[in-house]
Formats: sequence, C-alpha cells, structure tokens
Amino acid sequence: MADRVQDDVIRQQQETLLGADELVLNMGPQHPSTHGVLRVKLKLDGERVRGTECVIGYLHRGVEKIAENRTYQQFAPYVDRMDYVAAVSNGLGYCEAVEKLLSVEAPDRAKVIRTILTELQRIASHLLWLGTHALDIGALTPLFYCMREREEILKIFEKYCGARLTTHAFRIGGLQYESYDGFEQDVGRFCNDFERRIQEYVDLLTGNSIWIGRTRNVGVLNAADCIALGATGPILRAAGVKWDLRKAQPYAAYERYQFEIPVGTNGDTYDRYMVRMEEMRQSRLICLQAIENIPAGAIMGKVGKVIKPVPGEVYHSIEAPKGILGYYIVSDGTTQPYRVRIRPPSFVNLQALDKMIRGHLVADVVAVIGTLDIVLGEVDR
Amino acid sequence: MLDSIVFYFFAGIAVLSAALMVTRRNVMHSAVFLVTTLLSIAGIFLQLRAEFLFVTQIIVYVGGIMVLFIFVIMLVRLDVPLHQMRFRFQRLVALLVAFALGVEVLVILLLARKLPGAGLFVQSTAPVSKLPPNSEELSRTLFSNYLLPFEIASVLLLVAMVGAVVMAKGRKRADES
Amino acid sequence: MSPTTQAVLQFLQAYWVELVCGVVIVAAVPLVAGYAVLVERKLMADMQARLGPMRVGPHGLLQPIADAVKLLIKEDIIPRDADMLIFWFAPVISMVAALTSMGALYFGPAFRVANDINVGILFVVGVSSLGFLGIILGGWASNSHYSILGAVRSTAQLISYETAGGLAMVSALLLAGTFKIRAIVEVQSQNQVWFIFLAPVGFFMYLVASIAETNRAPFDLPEAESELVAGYMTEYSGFRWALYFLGEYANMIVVASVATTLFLGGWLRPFSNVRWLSWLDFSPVLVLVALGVYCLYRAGKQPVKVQSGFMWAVALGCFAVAALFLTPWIFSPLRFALPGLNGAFWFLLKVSAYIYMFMWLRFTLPRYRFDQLMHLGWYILIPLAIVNVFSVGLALLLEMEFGWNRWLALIVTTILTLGVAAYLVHLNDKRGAAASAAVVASDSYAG
Amino acid sequence: MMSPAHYLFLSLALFLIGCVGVVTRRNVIVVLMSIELILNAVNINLVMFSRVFGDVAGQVFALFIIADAAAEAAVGLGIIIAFFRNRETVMTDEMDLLKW
Repeated sequence: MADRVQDDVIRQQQETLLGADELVLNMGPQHPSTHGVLRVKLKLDGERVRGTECVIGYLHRGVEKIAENRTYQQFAPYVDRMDYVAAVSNGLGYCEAVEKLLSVEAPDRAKVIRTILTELQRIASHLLWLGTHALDIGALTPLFYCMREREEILKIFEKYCGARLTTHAFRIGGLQYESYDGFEQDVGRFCNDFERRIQEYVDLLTGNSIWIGRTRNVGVLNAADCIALGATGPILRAAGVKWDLRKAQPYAAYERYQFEIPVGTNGDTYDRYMVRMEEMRQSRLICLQAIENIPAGAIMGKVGKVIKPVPGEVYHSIEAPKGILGYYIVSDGTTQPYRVRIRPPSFVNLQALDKMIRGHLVADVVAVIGTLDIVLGEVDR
Repeated sequence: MLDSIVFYFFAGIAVLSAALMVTRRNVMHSAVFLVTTLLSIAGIFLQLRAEFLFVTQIIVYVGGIMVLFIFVIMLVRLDVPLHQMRFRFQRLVALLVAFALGVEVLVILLLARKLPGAGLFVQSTAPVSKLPPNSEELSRTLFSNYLLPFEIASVLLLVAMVGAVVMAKGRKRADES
Repeated sequence: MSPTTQAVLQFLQAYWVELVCGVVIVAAVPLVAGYAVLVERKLMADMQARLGPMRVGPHGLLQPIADAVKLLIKEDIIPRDADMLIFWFAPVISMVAALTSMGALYFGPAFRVANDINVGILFVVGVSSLGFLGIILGGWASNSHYSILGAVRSTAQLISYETAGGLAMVSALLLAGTFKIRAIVEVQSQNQVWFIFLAPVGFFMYLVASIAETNRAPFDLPEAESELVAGYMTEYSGFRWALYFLGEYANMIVVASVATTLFLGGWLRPFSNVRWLSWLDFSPVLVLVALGVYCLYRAGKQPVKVQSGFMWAVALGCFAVAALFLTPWIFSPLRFALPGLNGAFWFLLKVSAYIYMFMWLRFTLPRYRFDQLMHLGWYILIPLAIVNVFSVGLALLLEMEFGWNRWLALIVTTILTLGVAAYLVHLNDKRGAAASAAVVASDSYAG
Repeated sequence: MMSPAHYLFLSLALFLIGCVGVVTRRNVIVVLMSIELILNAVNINLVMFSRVFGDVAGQVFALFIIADAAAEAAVGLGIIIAFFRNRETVMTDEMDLLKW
C-alpha cells in the first residue's frame, strides 16, 4: 500500500503539465462553494486535480462530549445543531434511539406526525441542496426557486413548533405539541403546489445540455466503492444499490405508506441529481398519504419526567436526507448518557471526495462537493 | 505641428519603453513594456497613414503574439531571475557592439550627403488627401502582385502552427493513452 | 496671440465635434454601466421571483450611485507580494481599451468620435480585445493562485473565441465590402435588408463569441465565482475592482454595438424603406411619453414622499426628452437633427436588446467547464465559422458570376452551413461519449 | 509626415536596443521579445518608405513580416515550453546540450 502511494506520488510529479511543481490550491475554509468551513487542499496540474486533502474540524463543538454532561432531554436540542438544514431528521433519530433504550414506543398519532414533518424536512434539505448545487455549477436561478418552496416548509415548521431551523420538534416518547389547526391543509396545499414547482426545476436543469455536460460522468462512485467507503443515502442509491432504511428497517410510520426507492445506474453526479429529484417526489407522495389519515389519540407515550434508562446500550439509525444517521447510546443507569456516538452521513460521505475528483478539473471539485451534499455542522459536530 | 507632436509622442514612448524592456529584470515587466512599444509603433504607423498595418499591429502583435508571450511567462512560472546578468563583461561587449553598429549605420546614412532622407532618392510625397483608401489599396496589391508570397506565408503559418503544437504538446503520457 | 494658442484654437475649431462626443462618451459610459448593473439586478430579480434592490431611491433607482460612492471610499487593499506596478495599472488597461474602442463607433449617424476611419470595425475589435491584457496582467500581478488560474483561463478563452468571433464578423464584412462603419450601415440601407437575415449563422456565432469575449455567463470562467472565488479579480477591491467592472460593462456595450452595426442595421429603423411605416419615426417620443406616464402612475404608489418626488422628476425628465425629440418636427429649421436623434434611439434600442440577451442567458444557463469551453470553441465554432465564411463567399460568387438571385444563393448556402453545423455537433457528441467513457479527458490546455 | 530621417533614427534606436537585448539577456523569452522589437524597427522603415514613395508594396512586406513574427513566436515559445518541461530553465547559458 505504502509503495503504491509512493509510486502514485512519483508518477504525479512526472505528470505535471510542465514538469514544474504542482500548484497547491487552498480551497476554503472561506470559499463560496465549500458549503461552510470545509477546507480542501488541491494538488493541481494545470487545472487537473491530482490529489486532494480534506481539512475538517473548523466547526467542531464536541457535541458527543456535551451529551455526557446533559440529561437525555437536555441533549435533544443539541442534535438539531448538527445537520442544521435537516434538524427534524436529527431529532427523530435521537428520540427514537432513546425510546429504544427505554423500550417505550411513541403513540400512533405522534409517529404519523413525525413522519410527515421528517418527510417535509427531507424535501427542504434536498431543495437547499439543489439550489446550492445548481449555483455551484453556475445556474443562478434555481436557488431562488428552491428557497421559495423551502420557505413554505419552514412556515409549516414555524406554525407547528415556533422554530424554523433548529426546530426541536419531537420529544422523547412522542411529541410535545399537538398539530395546529389546518396542519393537514397546509401540508396538502404545499404538496399540491410542489408538483408543479418541481417541474420548473426539471425545465431549467434536467434537459439542459450544459447541465448534463457538467454532471454526467463527473464524480463517479460505483456501488462497490460506495459500500467500501461507507457512503449512504442518495449517493449509494445513485450507484444502483436499493438500500433505504425506511424500507429496510422501517421506523416511525413508514411501513404504512407506499413509496418507491429511486436508484440510478452510473453513480455519477447526474444520477445523484435525478435520485434526489425523485426522492422529493416520493416524499411528497408520503406526505399526501399521511395527511389523509392522521390517527387520533395521545401524542405522548409513557415516559416519566426523569428519564433514567437501565444500564445498557442501543444503536438506532434512520434514513436522514443525506444518508444513514445513526445514534449509539450507552447508558450507565443515571439520567445522563455514559456515551453517545453519532454516525453522521455527511462525515462518512465526505471520505469519497478524493476518490471522486481525482483526475477531474477544478470546476468539477465544486460540482462534486455540491453533489455530496455535506453540512459542515454535521461533519465536524 | 500636430504631426510632429504625434510623432515625438509615440517615438519617445517607443524608445523609452524599449529601453526599459531590455533592462527590466522581471520578465513580465519586460513583456508589458514591449506591449507599450508595439502600441506606440502602431501609433507611428497611423501617423504614416498605414491604417491597415496599424490595426494589424494591434490585433496580431498585441492581441496575439504578446498574449502568447504572457501566457508562456505565466506557465513557466519562474521565480525572480536569481543570477541574471552573470557576466557583466557580456553587457559591456554588447553595448560596444551596438555602439559600433550604430556608428556604422550613422556613417552610411551621413555619407549619403547631408542628413539622411535629404540625400535619398525621394519623389515628392503625396499629400494625405490624395492617398488611396489604405486597406483597399493594400489588399489589391497583396492579392495581385504578391499573391504567391501571400500563399507561401499562409503555408508558413500552417507549418509554424503544426510545429508549435508538436513542440508544446510533449510526449503522450503513458497511462492516459 | 501666440502661435501655440493659435494652433490650439485651430485644433479646437477643426475637432470640436469629436472632442465633445469623446467627452460625452467618457462621462456617460460609467453612468450607463452603473445603470446596466441595476437593470441586470432588477431583471435577475424578476426572473427569480424576488424584488432586487429596493432601498436606495424608489425601486432602487439610486443604487448605482450609492454603489459607486461605497466603492470609492472603500479601503484600498493591495496584497503584500503583489507586483505593485502592474497591479495598479491592469484595471486601467481594461477600462481604457473599452473606452478607446468606442471612439470609432457610430452611435447613430451623427454621434461619433472618429470620422469614418478606413479600418473602423477592425479598430473597434482590435482595441477592445486589448482589455484582456488588463485581465491577464491583473491576475498575474495579484500573486494569488485563484487569480492566476483566472488569468490563464482568460488567455486561453480570448485566443479561442477572438478567432471564432472574428471569422463570424467576416461573413458580414463580405456582404458589406468595407471596413468603414458608416458604409456598412449604408450598404444595409441600400440593400433594404439587415445582414442578420442574410448571414444568420454568422450573427449567431458572433453572439456566442461575444458572450465569451466579455466573460459573461455561461462563459464566465475567468471569474467563475463558485470555483475561483472571483478569478482574476480575487485580490482587487474598492475602485480598482470597480474599474474592472466598468470595463466589463463597457466592453459589453462595444460588442453589442459591433453586432448592431454589422448585423442589425445600425441606426436604421425597422423597415426604413417602407413608406407607410414612417410613423415609426415617432416611436422615440411615444416610448418616452409612455415611460413618463408609467412613472407618474407609480409616483402615487410610493410609500415615502421623497420617493414619489423622485418619480415625478423622472417622469418630467422623460417628458422633457420627449419634447426634445418632438421639437424638430414642429420647428423646421431643426429638422436636420432628426435623423441623428432617431438614429441614436434605434441604435441604443438595438444595443439594449442585445445586452438583454446576454443577461437573459446569464440567469438561465449553468456555467461551462473549461475543457467543454475549449471543445465548443475549437471543435464547433471555429470550423463552423470557416465554413460560414466560405458559404457566404460562395453565395456572393453565385450571385455575381452566375446571376443567381441573391436570396436563393444565400438560402442555399445557409442550409449548407447548417448541415455542416449539424455534422459538427454530431461529431462532438460522439467524441464526448467516447471521452466520457474514458472519464479522464485529455489535457485541457493542449487546445 | 515628418522627414524620413526622423523615422530612420527611431528605427535605428529600436533596432540597436533590440540587439543589445538579444546579446545581453539570458532569459530566452526576453531574447525572443527583443527579436520582435528588431522586426518592428524594420517595419517602421518599410512603412515609412512605402509612404515616401507612394507605393503600397512596403506595407505588404511589413504585413509579411508580421505574419513571419507570429510564426516565429509560436514556434519559439513552443520550443521554450518543451525545453522548460525537460530542464526547468529558460536561461540561454544553460541550454548547452543539443540532445539528452
């Protein structure tokens, strides 16, 4: 292995455009397209990328360590700050993990509302991804259309729990808030509009030859590589692996609803784009099915004011918008977790960056960072 | 009056920046000063009522050749020339040779009795208003009397293009072919 | 009176029109460029379902002035290792080149600086292309990797697309048979047809090449804000940055004017030879009055008194200019100014339409990648431009030597060119498929 | 126009400066640029005499020289790039091998 790396280095040195040293370009931590404070060191030969090195940790806040000094309820708002564009999904994963540790289950009504909100959050997360990804590739307009639709979702969140971004929408054991009057109508109206709106993005991008040229065969990651690198979510599905925890290990209320898992074939940037677009459509369908019939009943399960799980450990993972989000919680029988380990999808997916852009051009770097759909709050935690 | 102002203006800039071009150590500065020289020479062409050459000078020399030079200077990314002018001796020799050459040409010019130009065989210069339209006249001559040289020049450019591509492209990388 | 003063006076007497026009251009272009930015932002906002600048003045009408003031008083930062001389000088080159090239343009039959020079259109193109030197040198002098990448991209782009653009222009020049700007428009007037209809392929290629030459999206790779931060302008700030910006917009005006002159009939009114459409000569007045009335309508709706006052002022300004346009009709001794005024109106209208096209494309299309840009330039545009020159020449030959109808000849040859274009695109698609199968494409600078 | 002498002296000056550049500078790129300067000095003479004699042939020759200069620059810079790729230098006194 070491030999191969060394050979690689030597060959890279021989290959450079004019035999001069490689140009080392420091992309980030303050760069318009690294989506936060990611820093990528690029070794360039002309414009061709010969190697990359990711430098992360600029946003490290020690979320996992904080968990050890907070009670189970107190820690719940912290997970919202990881993937702050998909806070609801983070909360769902954490609440379900603790519920699993406590061996309680949320009531049906809570589960359905959780599902609706999580799917809306998936749409919102994908919309933000689509807008910024398109902006990275140079299409200015989709961003504003995406923001317009995302605004509608955020308004629903705001009406529901008072917060737009870091919602802390769920509680351990169920929900704190009953759904507000007109919740179903709001979601239904959004879903009905959204079908037409998504067509606008399709018109702007899907058939555009520049868009296809910029995304097709760029950042290819095949199924074997995905599995080897642990890449999950749309990246894995775009490579043709039909793996979605909502189907594979149903949680919340997903087993009640009909939906498809979109998969791609090549595992390139265009396929990931198509997969995410289709996921938005499927999420819309799930929401529509769910608001048809929200079961009545309690919204909070049998959980006491003081959460004190028996000593033990639990791992629970959900399909967050960006991939598999896992919580591993160890309890020592006190009110505070002994250890919380989080498996954030962005962090794991970011590993694939080097594999995906080696040999491509500088312009593809931003396209690939965009298509990975990373959030630095989650990468650095 | 206007004529002489224009001439001295352009000639002054041309000579000054040519001298700076040769003496600047930074290659990019040299290139910039050469651009200035070429532009002022274009001005001289205009003053001589050679409009087409004036534009050709700007488009081909400044817009083409000099851009190529600057491109290459950027590509070869030299650090500041460390031991430029290692042989002071050489500079001396060069100045001597140039001086000798200058004196030689001057003597030849002066031998042609009085100041040059006055001693040359000169028909009376046509006034500006009587000149035929420059680009029409030039193209007529170029495509009638000088058609063969024109074609040869185009072949020369083709050869140069192929040669430059072959030179600059280098060996094909083994793993990419 | 000393001889020097006399000479100066003589000079002024001979060239006062040119001087006045030159001063007007130098004074007006920054203002026009500033408002072009505002128009662009407003258009972008409209296409993106938002409002755009609204704060400074009614509907943001004073935004450009606020921007200019901000840029002027901003701290001037020069990187420590920058090459001072070139760093200072480069933005000036950009701006000066664009302004100088306007000197040879005709904005209407009367408004010009240089009297119809023999090589007019070549001068405009040649001098405006010097602006690239400013970009290249500025990128190099900044001593930053982003800047130098932007500069290198800019060089390669310039060399590729100047060629294509120049060859596209040749098709119109063949039809006109002259380099003189005034004469080109007069030929279009005599032929009673704009060259865009005679050489549509040439016009389209010039459109593409001129977008690339002015570094506008989708060819804005030298600045590519999402990849190279701001490309060659990364290290620039304050007024030096503003000079680059002005240079870019001035350059847009230049290429739009060249396209208008060559392909869109210059200052000619649409159907300038059709008698019963002569009422179109009143359209400047009509447009201005309509604009003024609209401003009055909006003035009532302004939330702040100052803003509605400003709207009133704009409306009155419109009416005043309309009255100015109307005076020659009423007051016959001023009739001679009429062609000049109307010509300028139509010319500027066409230029605006052309620039609108630029903006529209910018908001719609993603950005090309560098190798794709080179492929488009070298594998499609340049071969097609050469074929286009041949086919226009062939059409002229058929007309002059074999007595074909001009329209028939041009339609036949245009179809020929389009066939070649289709073949080139097909070839390129095939090459693209083959290249992407190998994933790693060939060296992008090999050209 | 001015008298021919003015142009002759201008072109002589540029020519000599170019010669000095060719001989003294070690950087091949600057040497190439000096050669361009020499060619331009010649062009001034050609155009001036074309104007003096009222014969456009001089300008035609100047045109050919510009074409030639373009060809020369392209090939010369190509050689420089090839050389730089192998030796990482563009200094004349380090170009001391015909082949390696």
